[in-house]
Amino acid sequence: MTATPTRNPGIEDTSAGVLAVPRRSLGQRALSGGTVLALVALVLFFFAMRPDVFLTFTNVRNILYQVSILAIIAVAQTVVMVVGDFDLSVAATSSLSGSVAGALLTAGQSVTVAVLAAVAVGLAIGLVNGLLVAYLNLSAFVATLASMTSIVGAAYLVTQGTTLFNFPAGFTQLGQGRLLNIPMPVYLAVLIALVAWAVLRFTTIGRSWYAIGGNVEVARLSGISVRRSRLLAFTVAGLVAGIGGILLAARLGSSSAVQGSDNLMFSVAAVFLGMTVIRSGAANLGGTVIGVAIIGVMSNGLNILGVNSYVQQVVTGIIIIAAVTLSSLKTRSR
Amino acid sequence: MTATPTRNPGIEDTSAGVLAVPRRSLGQRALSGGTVLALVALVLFFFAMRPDVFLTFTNVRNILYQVSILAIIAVAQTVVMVVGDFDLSVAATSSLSGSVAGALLTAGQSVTVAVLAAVAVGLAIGLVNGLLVAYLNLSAFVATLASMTSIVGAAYLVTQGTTLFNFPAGFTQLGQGRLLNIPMPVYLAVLIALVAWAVLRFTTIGRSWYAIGGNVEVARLSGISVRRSRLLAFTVAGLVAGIGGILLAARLGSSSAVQGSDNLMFSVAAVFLGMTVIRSGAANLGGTVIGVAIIGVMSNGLNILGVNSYVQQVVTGIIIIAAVTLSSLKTRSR
Amino acid sequence: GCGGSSGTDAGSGGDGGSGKPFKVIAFTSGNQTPIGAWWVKQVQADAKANGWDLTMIQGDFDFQKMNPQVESAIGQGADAIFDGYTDVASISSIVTAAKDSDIPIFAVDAGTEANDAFALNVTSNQQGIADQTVQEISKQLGGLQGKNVMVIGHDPHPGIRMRASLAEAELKKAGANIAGGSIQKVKSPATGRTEALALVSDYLTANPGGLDAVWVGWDDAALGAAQGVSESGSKAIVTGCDASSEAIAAIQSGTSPLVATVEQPWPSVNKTVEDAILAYQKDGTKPSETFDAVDTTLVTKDNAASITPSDKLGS
Amino acid sequence: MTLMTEPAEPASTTTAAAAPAAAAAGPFALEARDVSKHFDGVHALRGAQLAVRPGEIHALLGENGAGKSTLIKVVTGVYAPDGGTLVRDGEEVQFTGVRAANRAGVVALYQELSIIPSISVAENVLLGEQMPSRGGIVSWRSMRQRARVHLERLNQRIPLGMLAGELSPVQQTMVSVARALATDAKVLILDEPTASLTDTEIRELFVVLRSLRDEGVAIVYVSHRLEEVFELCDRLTIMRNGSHITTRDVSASTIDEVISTMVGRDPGSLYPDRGTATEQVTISVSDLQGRRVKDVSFSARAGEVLGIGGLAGSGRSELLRILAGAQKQTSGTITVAGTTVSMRAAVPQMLEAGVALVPEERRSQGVVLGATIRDNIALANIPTVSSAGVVSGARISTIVERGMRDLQIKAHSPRQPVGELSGGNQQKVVLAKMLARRPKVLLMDEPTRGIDVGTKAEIYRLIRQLAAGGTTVIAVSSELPELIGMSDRVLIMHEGRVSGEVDAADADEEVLLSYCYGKADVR
Ligand SMILES: Nc1ncnc2c1ncn2[C@@H]1O[C@H](COP(=O)(O)OP(=O)(O)OP(=O)(O)O)[C@@H](O)[C@H]1O
Ligand SMILES: Nc1ncnc2c1ncn2[C@@H]1O[C@H](COP(=O)(O)OP(=O)(O)OP(=O)(O)O)[C@@H](O)[C@H]1O
Ligand SMILES: O[C@@H]1[C@H](O)[C@H](O)CO[C@H]1O
Ligand SMILES: [Mg+2]
Ligand SMILES: [Mg+2]
Repeated sequence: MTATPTRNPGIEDTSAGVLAVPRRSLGQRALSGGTVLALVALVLFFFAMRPDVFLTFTNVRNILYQVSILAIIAVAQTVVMVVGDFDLSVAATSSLSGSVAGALLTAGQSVTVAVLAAVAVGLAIGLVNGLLVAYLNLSAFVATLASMTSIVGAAYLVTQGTTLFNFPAGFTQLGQGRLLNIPMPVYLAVLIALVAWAVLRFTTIGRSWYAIGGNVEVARLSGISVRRSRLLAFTVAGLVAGIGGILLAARLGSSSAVQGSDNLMFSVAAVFLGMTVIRSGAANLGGTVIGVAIIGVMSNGLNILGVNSYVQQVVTGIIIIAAVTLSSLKTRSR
Repeated sequence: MTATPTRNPGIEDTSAGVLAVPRRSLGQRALSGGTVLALVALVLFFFAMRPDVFLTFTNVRNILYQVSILAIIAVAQTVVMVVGDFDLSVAATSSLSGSVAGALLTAGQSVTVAVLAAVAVGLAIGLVNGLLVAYLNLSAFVATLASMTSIVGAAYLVTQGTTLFNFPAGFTQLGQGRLLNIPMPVYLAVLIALVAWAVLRFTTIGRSWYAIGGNVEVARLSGISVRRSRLLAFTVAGLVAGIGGILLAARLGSSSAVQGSDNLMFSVAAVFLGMTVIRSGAANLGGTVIGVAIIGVMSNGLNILGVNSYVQQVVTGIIIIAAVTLSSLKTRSR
Repeated sequence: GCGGSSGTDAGSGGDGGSGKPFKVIAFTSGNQTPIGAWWVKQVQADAKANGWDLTMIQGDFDFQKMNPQVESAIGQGADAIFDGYTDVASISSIVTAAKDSDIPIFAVDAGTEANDAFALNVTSNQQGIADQTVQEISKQLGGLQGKNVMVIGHDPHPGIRMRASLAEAELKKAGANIAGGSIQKVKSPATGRTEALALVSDYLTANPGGLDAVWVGWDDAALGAAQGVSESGSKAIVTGCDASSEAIAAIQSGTSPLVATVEQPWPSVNKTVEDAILAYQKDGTKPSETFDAVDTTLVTKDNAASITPSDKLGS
Repeated sequence: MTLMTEPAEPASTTTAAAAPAAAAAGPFALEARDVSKHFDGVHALRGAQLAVRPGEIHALLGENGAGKSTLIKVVTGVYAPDGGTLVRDGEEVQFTGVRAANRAGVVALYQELSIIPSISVAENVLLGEQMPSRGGIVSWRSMRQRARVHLERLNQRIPLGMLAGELSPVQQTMVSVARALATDAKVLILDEPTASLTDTEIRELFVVLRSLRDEGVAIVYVSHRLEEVFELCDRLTIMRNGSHITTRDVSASTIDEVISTMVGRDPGSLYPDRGTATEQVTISVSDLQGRRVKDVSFSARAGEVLGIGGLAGSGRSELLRILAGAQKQTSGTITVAGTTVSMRAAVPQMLEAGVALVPEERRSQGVVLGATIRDNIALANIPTVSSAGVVSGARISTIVERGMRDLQIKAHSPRQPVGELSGGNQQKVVLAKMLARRPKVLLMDEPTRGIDVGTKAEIYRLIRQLAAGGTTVIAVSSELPELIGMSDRVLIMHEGRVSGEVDAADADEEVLLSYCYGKADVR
């Protein structure tokens, strides 16, 4: 689309154009870690409030357990956002994958079959999203908004609107089992994040994603297969979201059509928080992990302080704004 | 921000960047009305299926009534998207405004006070969003995602999580009264859309919004006060969303924190559908109205056909994709 | 008579002379919940048996979409309106339209208190639910004095909201401490299970051994709370409400902290309301009481096997 | 038949027998025969031809809009041609995309498209297939090594880990040149690589291009700077209106002849006669400070054309941006027509005061590419075409019609998107937009960058006309002949300060150059 505005809903580029390269002083460099500072500040604050609880092994494990599935979904979102797109269907995909796994288990299929089928569902959805965006040139926003709608509908059909449960231990162990007293999803989240980080950093496809996210046109004219790469990014996101959905079902021992729907907003927020961590302002895995940590620490900390959940919600928004503002100060210029 | 990726999560610019201006043949020009065709096709289809019902006065009025508030929220979204931003908080703002009106009415305040306060709430939220985006340079996506979170929390606080109802007739008439057998919200939606259309088309601020949406840097160097204009766009969006929320409360005779929350997704979908209507691919009011109509016709038609609601949801996503694909064919190029 | 819009006195609801079938508009906002889905099917079947001309409108909790549909159906005339599980607060505009057209609304579980919106609203007895669950907790803990009990509610649902505050009051009266000082609120039903899980886990981390029981307003969240309790290694017990099959299975397992839930007799409630509609169809009589709250059954390990789960109602 | 001058190995440093003259007889490395391409009614190419031999530098010339860039995109697979054939080393080929062309050894550096701002310099140099990898795994180490080699070849010492977006415009261009050089292309096409380079970098580039030529690479070189063409190239092809006009040896041509062939008429003298400035000072600046600009003071009079020169990064653009209100000054005063403007004045206030800027980067700062000519011109004139906040369509039409007529903007209609116009016409749109504000002081940053000689001459004439009408024109240029030719007086900047001032009438390039390097008066 040529006539598309070159501006960027979603990413600010307010006042500085090609020429106004921001100078960076030492002080400003420090601030570019603003998001990290925000995380540290949150940790210190909650630690100061409840030194006896907040940084104990149990509570840290708690936080990790609580954010592990969000972290996986956020990895999926990061990959797509590196390419400069969005995937609004990640949470829905994870629900559908979890529902499919649940339905197959309920129908007496083996854990292996259920898991493989659920992974395949995630992959297929990612592929469809990728085709819509990369080959039919739909805006990622519209395409994944629409597919999200359909996917939720499909999940209702699969679960018949109920909550499926009573899964074999072989399945629920994936979400509830422990190794060295740490729950499995934590390991899996770390593993998936590490793999994604390595792929983004060290593989040609990862670097192509970054190039495309930086400027599609230059990437294309440099001989990068833009379509194939974008297709792959969405496919990977679908796959990873599917895995997240399986783990969520295993973790809760149940699956339903709307389970984990808040992972969409939180995953986007985490990636955005993470984008402020690095200089280029691009989506990046390290940043996403920090974003996820901020969200996890905030919600756990507020729970521990016993803050009313409505007030918590108000505060959550304010903290996100504060964190991003803190780190965006560095790029302010007239 | 120089190092910001120039690509645009949310708005496709898939194959044609700065250089690749798409070729346009006559056939393709006709297709540029693809979204309109999709609407016509939907209408014809439902009419063919239920000729006795679909195009009756009652049903058309019904559709109009059903989409009137969505149309108002979509106007708010259009204004912000013209500037090249997003407002994820529109639906939440409307809920909060409606909740504030409801709470004041419940507390025995007059209709005037309640309405004015609710309008002021919408305005204030828009102002805050605008300040965050235009003056603190936050990405619109993050800023409004965060403010949405806080606003919903505030709405829960205002309503104490319940559904408020039992409003005086003077208030509910705003939403339920009729003139010439047509409900008030329909008139108000038409009025608001017309005013917004005129503002976008004929006023200096409207032109400035389009200029900024086209290219901020060019706009700024052309003497447009980018910050003030963006601030104003968000403020207007907040105000309009607030009005939408009041009407929704009046229309339903109740208000709650999550009332009308699906207006967010649908408003974005409507604007995106509308963007495919015109050549430049920019957000535009005429297009938005068509987008809203597609959504309204689709949901009413599927209901009339008695399609199972899960299946409806699946079909809705597919129809949105089909509509956008149809019209995006025009911009495909190698 | 063929409905208020034609000006006929609705009091003569009987289908005596006109020969037209009795027209009923039924609606529910909760058709995506298992109980809502059951109700839709049940009413459709019963309508067929009763020879009603039924218009069924389903709303997915989207009142902006549902209300105009119901109202426009009302505009086209009907003899009676049948509300399934949709709270009076959310249907003010429907109530107004029905009043204007002089068509009575009969309702299943559409509000926790008597009001003049309905010719009849039958729901379950929230006080009873609170009594049964709190007593069960008391029984299992050997008294409530000084015990720490968390109460988890969900304000948007009037039933849950009411039973949660009744339970809280009762617990306090019996000398229990309310963990966290007041009712803990789950925000979204979609994420109720994870929210409750985090609430309980985090509370137990901050206050190790700080819970003797968790009272939860509905089963989905109760299952999350139970998971939080067991993962934290706490000995606390959990109660829920709704008698979902998953909750019943947990109770039967004997290994879950979930020890009790409550069955609400929806099939009989629905039957009562349909009977009232039939009576109105026959000769225009309306029920003398507009509100009834029926008794519920506490489900524990002892009787769990004999209870039909609420999500398996039609099957 | 493709054997003869095919260079041995890409990496080889053999000085093949391919001296320019020897190459003159060989077969073609790449041929485009009778290519046509149209865009929605615009016939960008009809009967275009291009044939380059290994071991030659072949200039592709033509006015703005002649079709050079389009032809380049056709031969590199970006566009599928409507008709015609491509022949690579004697074999007919069809490229399905850039990748296919690159694999066949045909690589282009496209016009005005350079880098990916959010990734590192090293990656920008080795983007795409060049990225060193094994089994899909990238080797960062060899990437840095190779990127360093390619940049050093251009004498560029740029930290490889820096984000390309943080480089100066010149450095960004050099990075993209390095990328084109990194491809081991057999046919290397450069579309206006020097448009935003200064002399030093141009020298470096030429050295490399010559050595590639000597290795047997076929090079296609597009530029509007004809001096360069005559210095560098062996043969040239001239296009006009999408068609091939002529191909011949450079040694058998003269600049004047080339110009008249390009334009299809006699362009007349490039620079119009100077005028006489009045005594009335329109703008004066004292002790201006910015990020890079230091202690700048000067004044300019009505009817005067003040040229500003300097090396890349010397602060010229920043000075203009400050004067236009587009960037903050940290201290100093600006007086326009006798009134001192506020330190806080931004673009709207400066426009109001009578100062207008035609910025440096046309496509990102000058025009909204997706918007129509009409909307672009209206942009800067919103306050003057509206009353009580309501815009008058009629008044817009008036200024648009006047602007398109006065500047002779070539387009089907005012409703044509600016992105579809050639560079020169885009620049005229920017001018039209600003001139409609009737500025007292017109600031122009590199006003003829990427613009053909014919249009250049038009722009110089326009500048003179404006000056004759009492406007003060302050123009930044990196081309010394242009600076001297178009100005009445020239200021040279060095590291943010004014390092010299000369009367253009008796300026000489050497003196200006020494000021550019910060040397005191050499005379
Ligand atoms: N994508 C496109 N869509 C429509 N018209 C185009 C497109 N690209 C080029 N044109 C038109 O084709 C003609 C040739 O343009 P081209 O860019 O090839 O010229 P050029 O010789 O490279 O000019 P310049 O020296 O200004 O770069 C011009 O009339 C231009 O407006
Ligand atoms: N090496 C650099 N590092 C960071 N920013 C730079 C650098 N060089 C230039 N810039 C920025 O680019 C802008 C243009 O710089 P300046 O005004 O000095 O350029 P100029 O003299 O017009 O030269 P040119 O535009 O040809 O590069 C300024 O805003 C400046 O901050
Ligand atoms: O109160 C009831 C039950 O708790 C169940 O959730 C179904 O609908 C509600 O109204
Ligand atoms: Mg060109
Ligand atoms: Mg410059």
